[in-house]
Amino acid sequence: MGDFLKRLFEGAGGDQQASANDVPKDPFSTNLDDNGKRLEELFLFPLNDALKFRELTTQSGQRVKVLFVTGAADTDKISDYVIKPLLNSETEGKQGLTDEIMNHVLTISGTEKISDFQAAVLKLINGNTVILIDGEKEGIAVETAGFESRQVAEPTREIVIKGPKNAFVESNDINHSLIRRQVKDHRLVSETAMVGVESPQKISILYLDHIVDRELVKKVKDEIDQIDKAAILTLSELEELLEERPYSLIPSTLSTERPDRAASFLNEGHVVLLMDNSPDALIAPVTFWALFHTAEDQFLRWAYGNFARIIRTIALFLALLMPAIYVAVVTFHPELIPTDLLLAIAASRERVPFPTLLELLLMEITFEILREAGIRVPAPLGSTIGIVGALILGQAAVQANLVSPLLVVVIAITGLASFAIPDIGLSVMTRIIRFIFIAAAFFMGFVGIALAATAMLAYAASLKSFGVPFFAPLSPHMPSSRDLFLRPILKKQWLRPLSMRPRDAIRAKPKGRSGS
Amino acid sequence: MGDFLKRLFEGAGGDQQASANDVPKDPFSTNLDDNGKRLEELFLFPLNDALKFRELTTQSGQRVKVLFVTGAADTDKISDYVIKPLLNSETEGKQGLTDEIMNHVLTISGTEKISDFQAAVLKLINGNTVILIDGEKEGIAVETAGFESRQVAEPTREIVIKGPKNAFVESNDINHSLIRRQVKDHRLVSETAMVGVESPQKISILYLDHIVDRELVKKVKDEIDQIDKAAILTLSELEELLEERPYSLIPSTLSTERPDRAASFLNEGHVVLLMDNSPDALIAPVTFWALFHTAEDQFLRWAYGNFARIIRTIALFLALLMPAIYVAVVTFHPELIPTDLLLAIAASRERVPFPTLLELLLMEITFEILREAGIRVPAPLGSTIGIVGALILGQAAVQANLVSPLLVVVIAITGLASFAIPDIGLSVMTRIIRFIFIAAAFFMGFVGIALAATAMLAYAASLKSFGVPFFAPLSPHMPSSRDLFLRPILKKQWLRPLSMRPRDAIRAKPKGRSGS
Amino acid sequence: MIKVSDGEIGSREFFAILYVMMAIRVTDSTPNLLHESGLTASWMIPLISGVALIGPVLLLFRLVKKYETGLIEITFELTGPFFGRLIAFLIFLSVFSSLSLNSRNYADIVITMYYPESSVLWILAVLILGAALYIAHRGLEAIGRTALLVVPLFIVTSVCLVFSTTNEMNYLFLFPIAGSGVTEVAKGGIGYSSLYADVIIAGVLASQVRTFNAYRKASVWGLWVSIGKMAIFLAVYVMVFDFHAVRNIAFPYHHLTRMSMVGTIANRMEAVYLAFWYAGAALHFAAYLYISAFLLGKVIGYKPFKQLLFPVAGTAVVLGMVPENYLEGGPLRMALLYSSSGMFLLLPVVLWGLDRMRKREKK
Amino acid sequence: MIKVSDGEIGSREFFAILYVMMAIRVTDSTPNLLHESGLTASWMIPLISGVALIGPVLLLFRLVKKYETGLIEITFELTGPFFGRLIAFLIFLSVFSSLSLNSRNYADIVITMYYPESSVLWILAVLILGAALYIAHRGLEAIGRTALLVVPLFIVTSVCLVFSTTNEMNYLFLFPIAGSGVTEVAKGGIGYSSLYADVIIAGVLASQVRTFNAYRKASVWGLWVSIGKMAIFLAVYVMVFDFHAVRNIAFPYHHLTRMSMVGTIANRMEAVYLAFWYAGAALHFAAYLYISAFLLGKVIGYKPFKQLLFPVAGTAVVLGMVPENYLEGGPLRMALLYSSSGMFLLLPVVLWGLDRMRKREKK
Repeated sequence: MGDFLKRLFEGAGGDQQASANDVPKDPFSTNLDDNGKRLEELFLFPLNDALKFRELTTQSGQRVKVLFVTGAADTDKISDYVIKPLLNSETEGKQGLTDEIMNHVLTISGTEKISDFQAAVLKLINGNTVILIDGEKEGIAVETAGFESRQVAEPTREIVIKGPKNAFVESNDINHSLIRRQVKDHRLVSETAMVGVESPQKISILYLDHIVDRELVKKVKDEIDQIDKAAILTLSELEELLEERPYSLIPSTLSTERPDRAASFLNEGHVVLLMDNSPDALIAPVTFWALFHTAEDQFLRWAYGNFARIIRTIALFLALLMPAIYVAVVTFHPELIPTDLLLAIAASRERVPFPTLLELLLMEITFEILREAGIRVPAPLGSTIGIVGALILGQAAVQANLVSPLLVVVIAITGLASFAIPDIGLSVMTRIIRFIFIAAAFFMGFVGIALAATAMLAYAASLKSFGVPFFAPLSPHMPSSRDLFLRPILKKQWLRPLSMRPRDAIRAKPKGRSGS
Repeated sequence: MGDFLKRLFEGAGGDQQASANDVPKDPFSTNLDDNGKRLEELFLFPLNDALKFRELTTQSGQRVKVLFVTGAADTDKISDYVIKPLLNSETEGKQGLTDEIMNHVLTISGTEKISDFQAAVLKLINGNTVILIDGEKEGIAVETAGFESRQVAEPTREIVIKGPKNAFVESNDINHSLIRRQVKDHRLVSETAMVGVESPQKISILYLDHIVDRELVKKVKDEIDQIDKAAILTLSELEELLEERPYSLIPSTLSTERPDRAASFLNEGHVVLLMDNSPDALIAPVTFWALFHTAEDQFLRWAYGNFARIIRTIALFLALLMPAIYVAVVTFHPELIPTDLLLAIAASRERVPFPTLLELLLMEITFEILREAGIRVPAPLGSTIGIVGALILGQAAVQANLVSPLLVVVIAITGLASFAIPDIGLSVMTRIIRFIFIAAAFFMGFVGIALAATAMLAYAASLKSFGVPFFAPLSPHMPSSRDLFLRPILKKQWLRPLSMRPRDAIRAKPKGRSGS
Repeated sequence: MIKVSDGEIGSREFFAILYVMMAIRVTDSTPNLLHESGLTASWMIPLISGVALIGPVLLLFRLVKKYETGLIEITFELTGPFFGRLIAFLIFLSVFSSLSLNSRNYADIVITMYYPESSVLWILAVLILGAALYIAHRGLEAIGRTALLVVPLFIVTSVCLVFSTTNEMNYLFLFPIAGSGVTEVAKGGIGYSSLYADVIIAGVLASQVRTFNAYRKASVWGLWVSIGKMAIFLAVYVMVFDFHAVRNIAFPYHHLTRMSMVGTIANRMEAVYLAFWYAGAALHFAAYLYISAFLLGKVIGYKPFKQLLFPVAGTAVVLGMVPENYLEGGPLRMALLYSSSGMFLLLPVVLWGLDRMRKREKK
Repeated sequence: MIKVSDGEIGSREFFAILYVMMAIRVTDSTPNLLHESGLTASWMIPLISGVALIGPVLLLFRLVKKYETGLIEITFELTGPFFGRLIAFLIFLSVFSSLSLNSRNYADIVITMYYPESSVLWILAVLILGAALYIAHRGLEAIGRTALLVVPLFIVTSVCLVFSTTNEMNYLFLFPIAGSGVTEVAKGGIGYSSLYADVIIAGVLASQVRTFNAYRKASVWGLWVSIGKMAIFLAVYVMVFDFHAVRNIAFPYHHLTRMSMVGTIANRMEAVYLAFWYAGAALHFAAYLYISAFLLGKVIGYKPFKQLLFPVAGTAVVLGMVPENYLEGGPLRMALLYSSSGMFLLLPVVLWGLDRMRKREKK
């Protein structure tokens, strides 16, 4: 803390360039060259070759400067819609030349008047073109942003067999478009906020105004306002900064790369955040169900989707508890196992020199390395991983008397089950909590598991993400479409949005509701 | 050396065409045809059909030549923004015709005045169009570069599950744009330097002016200036030429294919180099942490990211030391192993005819071949590798009494662990150093490992990459965001750039700092 | 539809809290007390207790509806600060002594039945109250929500247990139907009605329930489900073990779990029941701990009562450890139950009377 | 934020260098010397040494602060070139002889404890001084940074060792608390204070530390951490082995590592401790080697003193091999320690006195 204060004060005394937010809000002068020079200084010209400018004279002899940042602006657009019309324009040297050019000359769709350097810098770094006119105190910002971006492609994380197959990309505009295509509703609000003290980035906050809980939107916006960081590059950073409990294992936002999923969250009253550079949308708040469900559940028939959910529920429990139960049973409750199996286990464990816990941890850590290796390894080496993995988790390790065969099976099932958990967050959480359960089982057997599970459940149940309880609407119970562990058929999932609006006059009396 | 001198002198005395840098800086003459002829000669016309030119006459009868290089320039742009306006222009034969055309006629965004042949050649080979006007001593270079390039695609080497998914491509402009999209800061300086004596290529040096240590930028620029090579085609060549210790195992630059990673390095005060034709960015300086961290660590939640880091740290140690420890334990310190396991090892080793070291080296080398084969083999044959690999590293080898099963497991875990190391450089380094440790362990057991480790650590710790120590900011300790083995939450990673600026007035006094 | 939580608890959560407070009694030594006094007719005792509670509970509902607040606030309002504090203190004593005795009792059960090494007694008591402390510390919402998540599991477990032991039952063991005689049974029913006084105690939380209707609904359901479960299990114990044996079985529930068979898959399933039971116990103690601290806060006029959780839990562990073994605790429990029964049956009546008097005075 | 290094060392690195210079003494035969003179109260000796060093160290700080340079430069400044060289040579002798004796001692330890084949003695001595030579050759920054990377590991190892042997300890062995008597202990404390004279020797590097504050902070921490570690280990040795036995144990640290147990996983962990200890020894010698060469360079007025590293290391190996066995080295070490103690305690005092005189002359 002292360190921080020290840095703060020492830093305050420094003599340095202003960040974009600190660029003085000085108004433009009427002298075109002064304005140009000032902007050049702000962009560190000539050291920095990013700022380009083109001077031109209109037909009527008016001097005009067109400024833009390479890489940020689309030069074709500038040539076609800015320079060409300007060169051909015949403006008379009268008052309101800026308006004249904006309204009469430019053939581009987005134009805006700016009058100070801060606005000019912000516009320029966001890819706009700034037009400065000699003798005028105002300039024009033209929307010519032309950042390079990937094409819309298929999702890589949330894969479905059946259903829409486009994913968000790194461009905020394209992502907006993908969502608008899904939610054709005029009440889909898209607000813009800026984050990042030094290098501000735009964030879009989307919600359906007639469905969302206003308080939720307020909470999200408040959180965003409180962020105080120099530069935020991606949505994941924003995710962590929005987080109420950054150290907790349970996330309070969810990121999805599927526009259809984002749209369905919007329809359920969630808030969606979009940001440039991030091929995903941030959903707030998050509930357990959002983490547990996949996009595909809704695309498949009722029975198929629910079958998948049941399998997934089993997988979740196996991934969480399987090794802990193994430890508890072997150490404290051997009576649970049929005698034949018990004898087999004892025989196989006889030759293993390590205690059960160590054996288990060895295997678990190896498995985690295997998983990490699988992600990091370049694609061509993928097949090698398979061989190596099979050795450790297979016959060789058993023959070397390092592990007992039963344990190999336990670890394999656990690992497999954790792969079946859809969300990365939920999956990593499961893997970390598994170690807690193993420790609890090692110390107290089933009693330990039960106490740890209850405490963790209480923790999760008491969590709120932006005010919404983690297990809502199951616990606390709220009227909902009942899309929880299993999903009802779509006809029954219809819940009239009005009836839920907390700001709805009729239902607003808190004591008047049944509350059940 | 002698060779070099010979070439140097021969080159100087030789009778050959001048390279682009050696084209005489002769000014243009006022005669359009002379200028045209001269340029034709420089481009070996008519032998070489690369240089195209188009002669035209404006409405007012002014003769103009438009020159460009096929493949380098975009002909559509030339037609639209150069030839069409020129044909329609009505210029009066007055003074400053060049300015007139530049400011009044051309509708393209980037124009520049040139006045000698060297500039003209450089502009032409970089895809610009040169406009020569009869009677004028100056020409105009117009930015019409239209090199073909790949679309922005997903990264193949630094794969993340969550986070931005665009990668650099071979076009410098697109790469610039990708970085500008991430770092929206007007103080992002992009300087241009030329390398290659014969065929100069542009290199962009990017840094954030308010964060970077000026001395670092100076060092990098000095290194680039000292490069003396005929032609540099890719960034990897530049990487080796910039290298201070080309024979060392430890790199002094890092290349990344992810714009978001490059951006976050920029924000930490590194310098980023971009070059045409290279789908990656070169980061200088590099520290151990840059090699050890992955992009994903920051995208995941605090707990998840650190979980991955812990696993990766374990993997790094396993990959480095596992075989060496095996050799040391089996040869010198059998008392470390539980008696049961010891007996099992002895029993399994009984039938293996080779000494431990040879057995280990056999397996290690086989594994390295497997890895190399895995990369080189064409994709359709990938599955074959799997089968073959499983034979050698598996049951078959054990049954043939070539290796003991425990060793197979040791090698497999080591191999697996080395796959989990994110950076290629770090991974190869680990694999090579592993052999040193095996040798040390074979000769002196743990004492050998300890001495080798200390010496190597001292070597790594004393290294500097562009003046920055390899383990900074851990050792030497510097104020930092503490993102080392584990990362703190983002809120705590906030380090005001001001406070770190070595050129900051208050902090500049070297004796005034606590230095701790 | 997602919405921001208002911090109050709904009827299902309140029902779940009442369930974990009362229904878990079938698993400890309570059935022994009832068997002792009701013999083969012990299963009627809870039903009679329920009948005895109808009056007081209805009066309590009236009061809560009228004053729109919790039991303690009503008491303070009607009896003045001194008697209010006294009554709150008496309720606290009853809740706290039950907490303390039971925490020891439950640790004893685990040791007797599962881990026959007495050295872990302290650890077990500390662990369970530690878990309860943590849950209680997360607040009433956390208790309610967690209970709501696990209560369905408990109900399923109970049903499984009953079904998996049907083979061992003999309904003839239930006769003579009147057991120790109608008078005895009725006396027992009224005397042990404080076993279900939790429904009145939980009235102190009424102001934190979202609506009065939710409170009433949850109380009624909580009461009859708990009573029903107790009645069924009492009958099952007698049917399985016969009532002569059951009197000598310290913890019939846990002996019953040992008889639970799931085909030929596993020899004995008791460890699974143990886990669920212990999870339930943690929640049970969490609710008790929360109410104890809440009451103590009211008695000493200390608003941030959550800070009292830790001292209360600590004292409970220490006091629970005082008896040499769990048998010493038995008579204590019986005395406690009888004396508190009277109090809880009378409290709503008295309060209602005071309320009537007041109304008349006003006129 | 990345920045270019300025070539100086910070307080943490300097602390790490002091730690590897001093703290490793607990692992060689130093404890035997102290046990011999302090008996059961040997753990007090380092503390007394520390007290004895307070004065000289403070005076040294004053001088360093005033002259803003290293100890040798100050000596040259105050005593003139001849005496300056003489003093530098005396310090060099003390450092070099310690280097030479210890390199043999450490090789002996490895052979006695781990590789009982005496043929590798030469190899070991050459190897460890070779590694130290390499590290020292990379410069003071390399020593400091490497030490900073590994010192946390050494501290963790030490703590692990102490904790893993707690079962074997008997605190009664520490009595009689006064050991060989107060006078004896105090005499020993002052006599052996040169064990921590490294803190004064390291003053020759003061000019290479970034700031005076960093130098002072690192010196103070380095001194007390090393002294604390020695005191704790001396007490642990006595508690584990009893002092009668400990006098006959040549290398108590290594016997202690043989007793370290980590549950049932591994029989004996000594090889792991061996590795860490040897890594520490290599750094220890690297620091000593660097300082020796630095001092020798000052004595003979040879600027590129790094070229002296190799001859110094070679001579150290050869001289270390002269005694037949490590027991012969013992009396030599004791004589060395006693004589150098006097020198190091007096040096700062003398320098300070000269400084005062000068000041007065100027007036």
